[in-house]
Amino acid sequence: MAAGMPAAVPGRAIARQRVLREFVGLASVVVFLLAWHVATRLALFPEGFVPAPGDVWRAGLHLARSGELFGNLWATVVSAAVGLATGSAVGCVLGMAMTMWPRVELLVSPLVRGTYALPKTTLIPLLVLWFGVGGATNIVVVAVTAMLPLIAYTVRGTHEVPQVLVWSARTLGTPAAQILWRVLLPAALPQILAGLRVALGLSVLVAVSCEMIVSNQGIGKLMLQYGEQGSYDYLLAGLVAATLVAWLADIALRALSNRLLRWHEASRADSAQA
Amino acid sequence: MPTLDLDTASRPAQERAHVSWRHRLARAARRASLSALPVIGVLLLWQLAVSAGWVRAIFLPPLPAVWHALVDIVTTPLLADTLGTSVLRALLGVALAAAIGVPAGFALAESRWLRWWCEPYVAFGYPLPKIALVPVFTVWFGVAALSKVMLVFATCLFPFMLAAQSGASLVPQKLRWAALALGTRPRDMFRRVILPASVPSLITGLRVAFPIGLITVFTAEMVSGGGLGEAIVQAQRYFQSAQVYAYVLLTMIVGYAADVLIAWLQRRLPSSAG
Amino acid sequence: APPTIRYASAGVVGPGELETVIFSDWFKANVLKRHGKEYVIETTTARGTPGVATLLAAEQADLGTLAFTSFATVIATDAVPGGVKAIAEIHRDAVKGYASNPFVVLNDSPIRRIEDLKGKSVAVNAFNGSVDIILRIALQQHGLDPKKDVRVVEMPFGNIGPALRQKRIDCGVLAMPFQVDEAKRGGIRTVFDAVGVVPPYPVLFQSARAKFLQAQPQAVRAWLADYVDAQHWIYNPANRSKVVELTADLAKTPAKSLDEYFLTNKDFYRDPNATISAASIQPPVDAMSRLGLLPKPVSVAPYVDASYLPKRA
Amino acid sequence: MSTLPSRAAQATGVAAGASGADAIAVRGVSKWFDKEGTRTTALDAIDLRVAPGSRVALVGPSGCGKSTLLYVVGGFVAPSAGAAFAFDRPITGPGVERGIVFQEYALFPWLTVADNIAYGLARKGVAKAEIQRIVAAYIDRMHLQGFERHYPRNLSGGMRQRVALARTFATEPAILLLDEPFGALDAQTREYMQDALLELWTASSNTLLLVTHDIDEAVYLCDTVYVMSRRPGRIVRRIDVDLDRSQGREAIVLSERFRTLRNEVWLAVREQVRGADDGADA
Amino acid sequence: MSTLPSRAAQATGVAAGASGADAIAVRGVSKWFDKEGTRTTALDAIDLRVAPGSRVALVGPSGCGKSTLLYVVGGFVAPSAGAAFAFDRPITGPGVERGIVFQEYALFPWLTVADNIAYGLARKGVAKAEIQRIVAAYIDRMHLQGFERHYPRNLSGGMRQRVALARTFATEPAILLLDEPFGALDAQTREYMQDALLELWTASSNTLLLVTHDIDEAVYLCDTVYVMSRRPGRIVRRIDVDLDRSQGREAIVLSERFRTLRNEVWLAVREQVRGADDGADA
Ligand SMILES: Nc1ncnc2c1ncn2[C@@H]1O[C@H](COP(=O)(O)OP(=O)(O)OP(=O)(O)O)[C@@H](O)[C@H]1O
Ligand SMILES: Nc1ncnc2c1ncn2[C@@H]1O[C@H](COP(=O)(O)OP(=O)(O)OP(=O)(O)O)[C@@H](O)[C@H]1O
Ligand SMILES: O=C([O-])O
Ligand SMILES: [Mg+2]
Ligand SMILES: [Mg+2]
Repeated sequence: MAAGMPAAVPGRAIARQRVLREFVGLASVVVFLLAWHVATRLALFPEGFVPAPGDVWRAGLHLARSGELFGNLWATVVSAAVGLATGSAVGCVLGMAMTMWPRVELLVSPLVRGTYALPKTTLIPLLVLWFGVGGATNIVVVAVTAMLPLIAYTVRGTHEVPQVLVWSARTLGTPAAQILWRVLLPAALPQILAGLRVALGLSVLVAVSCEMIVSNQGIGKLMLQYGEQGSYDYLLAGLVAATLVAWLADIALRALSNRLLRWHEASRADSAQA
Repeated sequence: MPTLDLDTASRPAQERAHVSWRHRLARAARRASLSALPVIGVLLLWQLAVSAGWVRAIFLPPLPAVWHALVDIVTTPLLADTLGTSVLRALLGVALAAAIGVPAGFALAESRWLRWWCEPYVAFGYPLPKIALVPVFTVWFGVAALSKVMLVFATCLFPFMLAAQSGASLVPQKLRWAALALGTRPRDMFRRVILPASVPSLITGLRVAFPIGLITVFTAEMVSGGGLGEAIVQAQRYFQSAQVYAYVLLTMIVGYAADVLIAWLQRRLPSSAG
Repeated sequence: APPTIRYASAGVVGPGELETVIFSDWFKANVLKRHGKEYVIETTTARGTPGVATLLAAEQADLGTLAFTSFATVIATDAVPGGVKAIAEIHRDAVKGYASNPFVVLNDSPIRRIEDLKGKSVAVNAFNGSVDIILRIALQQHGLDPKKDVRVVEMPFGNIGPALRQKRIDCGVLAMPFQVDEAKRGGIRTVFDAVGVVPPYPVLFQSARAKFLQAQPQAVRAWLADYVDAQHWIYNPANRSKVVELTADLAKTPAKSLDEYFLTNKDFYRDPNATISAASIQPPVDAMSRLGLLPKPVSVAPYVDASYLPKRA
Repeated sequence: MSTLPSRAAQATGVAAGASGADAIAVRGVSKWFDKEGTRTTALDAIDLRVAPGSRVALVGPSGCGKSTLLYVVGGFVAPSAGAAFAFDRPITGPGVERGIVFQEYALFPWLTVADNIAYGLARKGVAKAEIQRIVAAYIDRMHLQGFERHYPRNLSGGMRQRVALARTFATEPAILLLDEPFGALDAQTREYMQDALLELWTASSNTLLLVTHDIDEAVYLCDTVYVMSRRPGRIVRRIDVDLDRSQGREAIVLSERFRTLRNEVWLAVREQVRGADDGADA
Repeated sequence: MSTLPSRAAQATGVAAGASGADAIAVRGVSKWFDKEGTRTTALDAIDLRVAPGSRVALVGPSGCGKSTLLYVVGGFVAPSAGAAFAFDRPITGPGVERGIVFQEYALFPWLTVADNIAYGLARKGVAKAEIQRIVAAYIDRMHLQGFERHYPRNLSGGMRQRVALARTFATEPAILLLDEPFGALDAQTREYMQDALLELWTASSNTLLLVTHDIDEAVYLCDTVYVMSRRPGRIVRRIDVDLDRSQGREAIVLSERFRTLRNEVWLAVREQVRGADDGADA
């Protein structure tokens, strides 16, 4: 809305816009695939190194038919989803508590900040000792990783909560302990959801990375095996499948955001994070 | 709604009366000791776990051994070779990602068409496990620094884009209106309003992206050599756990220091919450 | 219920680690007579043999695929509680008349002999991995200092061919199946391989935690008996087309290109009975020791135990 | 409007200035803000006592510290010197007995109009059905019919202010702290609201501390008007409003006494405004 | 205050209602908001013409659509039906010739008081030294001395409003759109600001469209007062203010004519307020 002149949009026009939007998105994907196809045909990439989209598609179909795809995809999705859920819940609560009680911030911030840049995958051998190969270990790594954006965004969101809102809530009989979820949580929700979106992307990335280190299942395991083998079409098929799932999750998250942020000034049907 | 922000602490906590420097000093000392507490706790638990034989030294070496390894690394050119190399690569990659991701994010927030066109790439590119692309990056950009810098760039691009996009889309409408009515040309809108209003969002983006950048460098180096990542992998391959943990501690210290620096920056800038 | 064997493979499926073919579902159902009766095998994929070593050390795997490098390291650092034993060979390198991992250059490269590598960059898949050790031994034998005279770089096997052709490196080592593909593509030639550099040695071999061997000797014997039977079955020409088809499917490589080398003398040498001996592992381990890659010299003899293999028919 | 609970019983000793339990007592309160070496003094040794059940107005030039004083009494801001008391207990934080309506409304943007009004009632543990009844009554009274399910951002300024008033009134606090509560309302709605406030006060005899710019409003609504000096805010004048309130608004506003009092406050404030703000102190 | 540039020369044809170039012409403008199946009509077929150099006030019940109408003229909100024109050019977006002060100030939180005021001047390309001079003059005039380097969040409500006024006045737009510009000011500062506005107007003869709740203010400041109905907002009454303005404020305010007009507007608004808001339409 650069010029500041939003057109009056009746319901039908909104629906039409939505269709247009999907169409534009689709068109751009088609253009990308075409460019990719042409590039491989013209051998712009080292030979055998970047397979054509058609090869990836066939590889994907093959994986799907053999049942390999869905079992492994499910494993990855479970690690990513459970890790994301626990990590973001903890991160969100920690972030709010750090804003509310300086003491909590003092206590946890050295540990939390220490984990930010820690390449968690190096700890996998240690984690494997406690949590075994696969699922639980990957979940822990994903959770610790997902915490970071949630903390950062939540802290920022809660810092920006107008003080008068907290004051109002207190005089209206909200116990100090409830301020967290009665005021800070809803008021910081736009930021928290932005953080969640960042974390969602990371969680799939990290789940797959973990599976590439040690795993008995998962898309990462497939990618490791086929990558070592030079079967890049299968590697890419796995990559695309995992990314597709993440994409769908992202769409779902945005729909949820739109619903949860109906009250928010900037929440527009197709805005960035709302 | 404006943030009514009395006194320096923009936290919605009880405000404290002013105190003398002597009190401040005492308070700083109390705060420092409070922060040290959990760190000391973790270290004690660590040593206890080793001494009591809960975890074998190969997975969790005794603290003194780690300390010696750390001293060895820090007092030799090894520090510059490993950590120095990695941090430099991370910095370059993150800077590049910011330079391109931030304007791109703003563009996405401002232009519906662009957003619709790019939506699939953002949604797809973000969760894409970039680490799986190490082979591709190596062929395109060589084995040396460039491929790692580019990988960091690819990973950090999206957090910056999302931060910029969400920052821009959360700018209160009345601020845009006021700026336009005061003669801001639409093409200056970005520089005059959207950018300054998004600064807090961008710093949050940096706070998330920089550690991700570091992790990416370390992980890429674990796969294709060089820097701290290679050092960790080598040590791990030979079960030199003291070195592994010394390096891990180094990454934590770097991450912590970076976050403290960014948080300091965050406090220095006038908040956009007005 | 039959005991479970947790097996950690090093991340490659198909020809590179034949055991992965053998414990595929089809083999379990059709070839492994004892599977499900005397033992059950459960697999985990690790990143390389160091990852396998870690899983053995963490007691998260009972058996696993090791190379002499990771094996020697595990012994020297006493990483696995109760110790580790090499129990069966998977494939062997430096056997004349069979494949070895060749160090190749572009046809027009000035590098003709090992000595010419001075000042050049050479790519291996992993620093201090077995291929890297072979390279270093070869360099030493030809009067070059592996630390100073050559720039060794690390990149995944799959990258080395393209990197060579893009002139990002001067020389690189090719593994299966890349050496076959690259050879077909042409324009490259081999400078040297392991043959002649070291005596034949097992590249990969099955290893087990000693504690597990004590606890479940029968299960391990049953697995190795099935393994050897399966190898015979695989090498039986009557089964070749089935094997190629299965392996191609498992490794997701075209059956046609697999058929060109798999199980032939363009492939690595595999002992039909998976025989393993300390004598064959010791020389490269000694070389590691000389290169300063081990904290102390290692004698592998006490850690090799061929007694779990089936008695030769 | 529902009736006030027994809390109102506390409000004894109504005589202003009595040494008994003041509803609000502010003793030597100063407040300054230090920003980058500059000190802005907002309040300077304020003494103020408000008897239970009385209605007190604070007037003074813009930026003189009225809101700040209200925040001190609300327990949101700790004074730099001095102390404040509510019913003889030192004020150390916010409390339900002190309800506040902020100058900027401070509605919860994520709650609908109805939910905003219900908020405090729910915290008090009022039964669902009762809450609904009370909310409906306030929606009616505040002329917000049809907007129950709207979010604050879709309301006009005046509508938001009315929601904020309803939210605070609904919990019937013993002390009402109002910061320009009618500023965004049109003259008629404002009068209507003023009378609603008086009615509420009569029903519950709670204590009122009102910050306002509208001198007519201060005199019409309150027993006592305190005039503050321009920053650093001091209390420079106390004017007791001795109006015969037995008649209706028209009669009161048109009375000679009203005009005199209004004028007196007017002149006192003007004296303070003259010369304008003097900026930060340092 | 610096003098108005030649732009003022455009402001010819001052006769209200003349068919020439109106400064503002609103023709059949309606505006409705559709939210989840409910339609809220804020403006209903508004017709309004403001002659160049005239001063027009909009009064009406809270929530009747005054701000919305101002946003349409400002070019921020497109009407659902009808069109608006400024100097006969259709309004398609914001423009510098239409300066606006928002009900919620909309200061740039990242700029200091001085930089906020300088903002529009810098965009106009005024020279640095000149900007400094003008900013200093407004700081003075708006009684903001000592707060030049403060950020908006450290200001009181009234101070923010004064900064917002200064920011818009400084650019001297041909049309001034003011949404309750004095709402947060104390009575005296408000009067002072009103007179400052009149002075500015006299100096530059720009056109004024003022939304206010203060009927005295509307009558005192403007030539014409439009009364809007309660939502959906329609213009129900036009009252021409024929006051003898040659004398000072005191004389005007105490004049019989002022009282009559004031009363007339009062009654017109009250008629609209009675019966209250009727909620969303659907
Ligand atoms: N957080 C702060 N930091 C610095 N100065 C502050 C802060 N809050 C308030 N002030 C200053 O304290 C003074 C009093 O502010 P306050 O908001 O109490 O005024 P007020 O009387 O309510 O004014 P108004 O009628 O305009 O709302 C002002 O000069 C203001 O600039
Ligand atoms: N974005 C929106 N979505 C839905 N309804 C809106 C929106 N903006 C305004 N309205 C409705 O339009 C009507 C007019 O609002 P407006 O802000 O113009 O009123 P106003 O006359 O300025 O009121 P006040 O004097 O209280 O500021 C109100 O009923 C309001 O609820
Ligand atoms: O190392 C990682 O956490 O990705
Ligand atoms: Mg105030
Ligand atoms: Mg309005």
